[in-house]
Amino acid sequence: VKFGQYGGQYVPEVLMPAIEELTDAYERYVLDNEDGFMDEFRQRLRDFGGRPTPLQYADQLSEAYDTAVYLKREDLLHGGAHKLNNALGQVLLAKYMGKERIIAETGAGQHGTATAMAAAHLDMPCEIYMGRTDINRQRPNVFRMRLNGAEVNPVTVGRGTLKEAISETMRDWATTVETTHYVIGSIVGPAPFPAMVRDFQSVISEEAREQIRDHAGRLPDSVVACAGGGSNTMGSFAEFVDDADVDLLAVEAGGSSLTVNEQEGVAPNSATLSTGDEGVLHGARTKLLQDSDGQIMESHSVSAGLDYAGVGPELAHLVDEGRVTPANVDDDAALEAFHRLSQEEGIIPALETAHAFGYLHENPDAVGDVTVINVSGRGDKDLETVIEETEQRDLDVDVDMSVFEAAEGM
Amino acid sequence: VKFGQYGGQYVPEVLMPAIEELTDAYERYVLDNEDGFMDEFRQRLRDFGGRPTPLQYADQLSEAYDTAVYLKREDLLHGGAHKLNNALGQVLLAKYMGKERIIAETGAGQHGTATAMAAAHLDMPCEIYMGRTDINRQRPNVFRMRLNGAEVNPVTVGRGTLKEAISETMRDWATTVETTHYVIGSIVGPAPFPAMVRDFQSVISEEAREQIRDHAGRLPDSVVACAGGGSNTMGSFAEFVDDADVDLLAVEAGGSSLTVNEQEGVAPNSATLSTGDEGVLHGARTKLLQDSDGQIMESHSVSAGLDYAGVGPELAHLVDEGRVTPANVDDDAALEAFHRLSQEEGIIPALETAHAFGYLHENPDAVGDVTVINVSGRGDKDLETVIEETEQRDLDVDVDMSVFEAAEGM
Amino acid sequence: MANNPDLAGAFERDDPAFVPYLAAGDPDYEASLEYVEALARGGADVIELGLPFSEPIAEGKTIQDAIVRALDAGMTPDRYFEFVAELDVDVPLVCMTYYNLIYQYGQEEGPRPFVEKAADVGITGFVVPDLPAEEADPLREACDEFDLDLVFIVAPTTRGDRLDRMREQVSGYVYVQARLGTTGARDDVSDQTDESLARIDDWDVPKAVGFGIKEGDHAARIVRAGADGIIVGSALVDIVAEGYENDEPVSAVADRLEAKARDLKEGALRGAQQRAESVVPEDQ
Amino acid sequence: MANNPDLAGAFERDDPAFVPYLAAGDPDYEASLEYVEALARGGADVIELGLPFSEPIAEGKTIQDAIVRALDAGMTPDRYFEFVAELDVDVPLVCMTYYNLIYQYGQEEGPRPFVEKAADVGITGFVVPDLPAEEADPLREACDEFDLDLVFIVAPTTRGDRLDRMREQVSGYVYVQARLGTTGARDDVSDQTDESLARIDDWDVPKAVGFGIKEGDHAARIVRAGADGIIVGSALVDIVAEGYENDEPVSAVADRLEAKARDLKEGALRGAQQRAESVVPEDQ
Repeated sequence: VKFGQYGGQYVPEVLMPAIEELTDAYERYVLDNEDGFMDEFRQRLRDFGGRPTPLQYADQLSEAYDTAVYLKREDLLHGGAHKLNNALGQVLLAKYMGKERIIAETGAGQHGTATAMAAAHLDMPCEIYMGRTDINRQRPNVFRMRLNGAEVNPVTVGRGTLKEAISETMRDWATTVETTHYVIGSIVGPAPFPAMVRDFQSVISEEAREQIRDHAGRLPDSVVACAGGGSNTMGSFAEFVDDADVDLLAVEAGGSSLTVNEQEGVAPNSATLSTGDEGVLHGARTKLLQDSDGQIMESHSVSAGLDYAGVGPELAHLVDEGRVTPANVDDDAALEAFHRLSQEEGIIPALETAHAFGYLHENPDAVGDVTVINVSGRGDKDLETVIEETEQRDLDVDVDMSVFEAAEGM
Repeated sequence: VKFGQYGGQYVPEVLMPAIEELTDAYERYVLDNEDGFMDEFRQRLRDFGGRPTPLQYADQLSEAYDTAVYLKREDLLHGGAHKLNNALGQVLLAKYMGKERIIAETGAGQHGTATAMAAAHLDMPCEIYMGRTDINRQRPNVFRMRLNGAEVNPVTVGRGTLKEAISETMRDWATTVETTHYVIGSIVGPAPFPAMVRDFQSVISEEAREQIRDHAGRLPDSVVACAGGGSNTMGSFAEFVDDADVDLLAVEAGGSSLTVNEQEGVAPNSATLSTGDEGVLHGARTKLLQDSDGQIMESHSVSAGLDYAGVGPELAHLVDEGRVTPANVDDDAALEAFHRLSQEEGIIPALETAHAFGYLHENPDAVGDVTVINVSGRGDKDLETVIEETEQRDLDVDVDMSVFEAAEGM
Repeated sequence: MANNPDLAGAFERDDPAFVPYLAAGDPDYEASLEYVEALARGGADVIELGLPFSEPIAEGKTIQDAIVRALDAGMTPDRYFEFVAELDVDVPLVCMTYYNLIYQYGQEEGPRPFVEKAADVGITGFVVPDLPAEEADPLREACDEFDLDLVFIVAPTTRGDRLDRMREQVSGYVYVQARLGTTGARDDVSDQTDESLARIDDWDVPKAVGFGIKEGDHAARIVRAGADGIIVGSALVDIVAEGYENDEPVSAVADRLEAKARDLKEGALRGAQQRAESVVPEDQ
Repeated sequence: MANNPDLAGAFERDDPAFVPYLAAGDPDYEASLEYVEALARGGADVIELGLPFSEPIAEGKTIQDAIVRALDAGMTPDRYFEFVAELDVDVPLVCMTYYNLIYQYGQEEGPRPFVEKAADVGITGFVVPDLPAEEADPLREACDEFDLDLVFIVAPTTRGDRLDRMREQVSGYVYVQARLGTTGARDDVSDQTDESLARIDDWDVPKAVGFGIKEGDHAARIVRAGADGIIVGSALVDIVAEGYENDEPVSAVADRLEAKARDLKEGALRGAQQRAESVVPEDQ
């Protein structure tokens, strides 16, 4: 249950029995394929989720950066992001465990929508906790969850964002733990979550590793993925970890600056792997953005999905080991990369994903001759944010939206 | 170039040479795979588009209707609908033809976004004509087209919707025909468009026919698809046309009523196959919604993508032949089916697609023991419309959105 | 095939035809009658009279707007025939419309009933912008039966086989499209006109050039280049539109139309004279 | 393992311990000092003094709000130690906080520096809600070194091996969680309490029951059921919150806290007496 000194199970006693029960189920169903769990999981991922997702050679990027750039298209997964791999796995596991109800928290709404979809598909009652502020700024995702039949519970404490929603979901779980499974959305939380979520997500690298051999005739020199909590990251890396010659690059949100404001308890970034230090949060020992007292800082990123003060313990460990190289790009670079991929490849990426492409743009020489970049999600959810943020900045690559005035003015 | 008495090439002389050139290119590249065109098309559909899309057994629907319901998941195609099959084919063909520029019209924006994506992917300049009214009510799709680098030209004539955008695109084409390809978005328009678009879309039924044999061990008793212009319809039917035992069901938008208002020139539906009669529109002889003088009527549907007064000539012919059975469901039934599929299967369908499921719900006995339903697109684009329309109606299945008030009120 | 002497006869080498276009019923039935008659007074040799169709895909914005006005004011095929019957002009009238209206008028019988009715009320020929030679046989037959002409449009892109096919079918006059695009008044005159005219130099029907002609000097330029006639639509429709928007008296608008017609007709004549004198200005 | 005589000694069979909780620094440093002292005057036998952490995942909304107020008012671990040192009470103080603060205080050295400092300022033991027995060894060791107690929470879900593991580690008292969920005052008393108490009947540390106790009668009911003490947090924090929201004078709030404490302590005593007399009311 540990990754070096990271990981563990730092949770209230009331939850420990559920964690033990989950550990047992994880070992039996996921690791040992008891009752054909993994077979059913893979089949549903294929038929319902749309796996395998393609590995695409990117014509324009490859030419621009003079390196063979392959895109792992998780944006094509049902729901529009890699999130379903995990949500479907956990909801199915909950069903095998005889649980009657699913809860989850969500920030930007991606994990919530994936969980709601999986729960509808598997006919499980589902409740999603979401901060009041996030509900109001992520309306389409709230619509989607409600349409899929999930209850969405507004969390009004504090700033009304992800942190508060996590605490509230923990509270629900502490109360309903006997009948309810809490679907954690990333490779974070107490063991066995980090390992289990990684296992559900590692289908990404499992496919990509085979596909790149088909396409390029060899393994890549590098795999690049954005990193928030780290589930798409570990999913992209997992099967390459033992391939010592493949560089694993985890690109975090550099936000507006790497400098923290200790006084205000604010880190204007989410670069946990690059700048954080060890601590205990949400059930696991890992790298954190915290002040010198150990209070968790408010992280910031233009991308809501990367905006988290912690990171998966396994990634923290792999960084310490030197196996994974942390990097970060700032908000501006991510926005430019968003526009670049949209214009040049016809793929509108999630803002999270755009960070990986921002890294490629800034470090084309660091990725070798053949690189695989995980397109972790599509950007439809980010349109309003991108338009707004782009207007406020002076970017090298952008787009103007005067068509709306033209349509009104004429 | 004809389907029975339907089809033909009713276009201004200035465009005829381009139509002949396109016919030649269609025959050489598409039909004869010259220069490996079809190989490249299929490869790009796979790697960029995400083909094959899965055929999924629908657990809940199958149980509810006591028939094996299989879903062909075109909603998982890049861009969120079957539209890319055609757009990618035509933009690639334009490239093979040495054209330098792409134009297209769009109503709800789905064809426009697919074309913009394909053009970005293939590095072709692209301009999309879109009615002023549509621009303002389909903002996210306008964002997407602009982000993909396409120009969006507002059309301010008349009501500022699809009809006007088509005329305006024809005008552009008439002026720039020597260097420009007009990507028509459905199996409509002058020959060779209806046959060519069908051929690009028939990958749907090609895959589905093989997949259903794998899944069910036999051909289906029926294939059900919604029908507007008819491209997803013919795409779903094409490879089954010769299987005489497979019923082909084309579900049109019944709108609010099948009764037309001749005085106002308004048909409160888009049920062309069910209620239209023969005429000539946008380059082809086909079934139309027209008044007794031959003026085209305003069609109506809650689903913008079905809202068209014409239909593909091949479908008109197959209906006359008795090979395709036309049907229709009204706005209410489509909305209920939208909610039902979202809640019970975890798939939020396009409102167009929902019509096919409305038909299933109303006629579970008509589809036989095994049916394939084409999920032509995803419904993210329809969220606002559905919420709004649902609130105004008294539906049997719906969902309440009071979470927003709860989030504000607390 | 039919070759109505009235129509071809309107084009003479030293008196090139001025062929104006207006949409019947724009902006309303009564005013439109006045306007068409004003064109005749202004020197029209043939008049192309548009029967408005709801989807005018070959028209530019100007004529599209005219069509919308006419439809809104209640123009229909039957009203159109009344309109033609009521018109007090003594020049040949060509009906310009889209094929669906012709086709639909006869219901199951195809274009014949429409053509019969048109002949009955005094129409001399047809221009159908969405009916290329390939699809024209049924209409051509009906025209032959009732001795009406069927005018085809030769575009700058029309070459080779297409020209031959059209040459076989055309009668009355050939409509030479001066440039790529749709109808609409423009400020320049295209070189494409010269090329198009050259391509059909040896055809034995009169050649009328349209698309973009705005004033007398354009007309002269076109005729000098070899045209037997000029077709002007948008520049005239602009006057109707302006009058409608400014709520001008019908008679004032009619006067301006007549004056404009005169300017264009005079331009055409000037061109013919210059051509006869082989006076070719420097800028050519 | 450490077993501080002060702490275990506060629980007596005929004088069950009343263990109130407040977040240090809520709503500000000075007021909070007054409030804690008021609890002591009201009869507290042990005080659980919360050191606020920014992510209090085990707390209900009431205590979470208290923590936010305390953090906003500037509470930090160092201020907390000052606070403890400055407090004028003569009952044992238990520090209730989350593990990250304990761990981070020592930077690379683990929990030892925090524990050392806590012992230095007069803390008697710890309750760490996010530190289950499995992860507790380093803290347990440090506590042993400085002779401090480490209290564990037994939840209604805690059974079998888990109980054994905890029994080995616990000292001072065991915190019996009365129901599923997080902290928070409620109107009922759960049957789960009885079951939980039965499961640890033979443990030799005092059993203090918490979660949801709101008033004297609840306290009595719990003690009758076999508890050696009662832990009350949210019902007291509610008084602090109300005073803060209504801008009441500190002394008035302190008086109400003292009165509430007295009611709870008396309830506990009443329960002990009833238990001694084996007077079990009908409704049980």
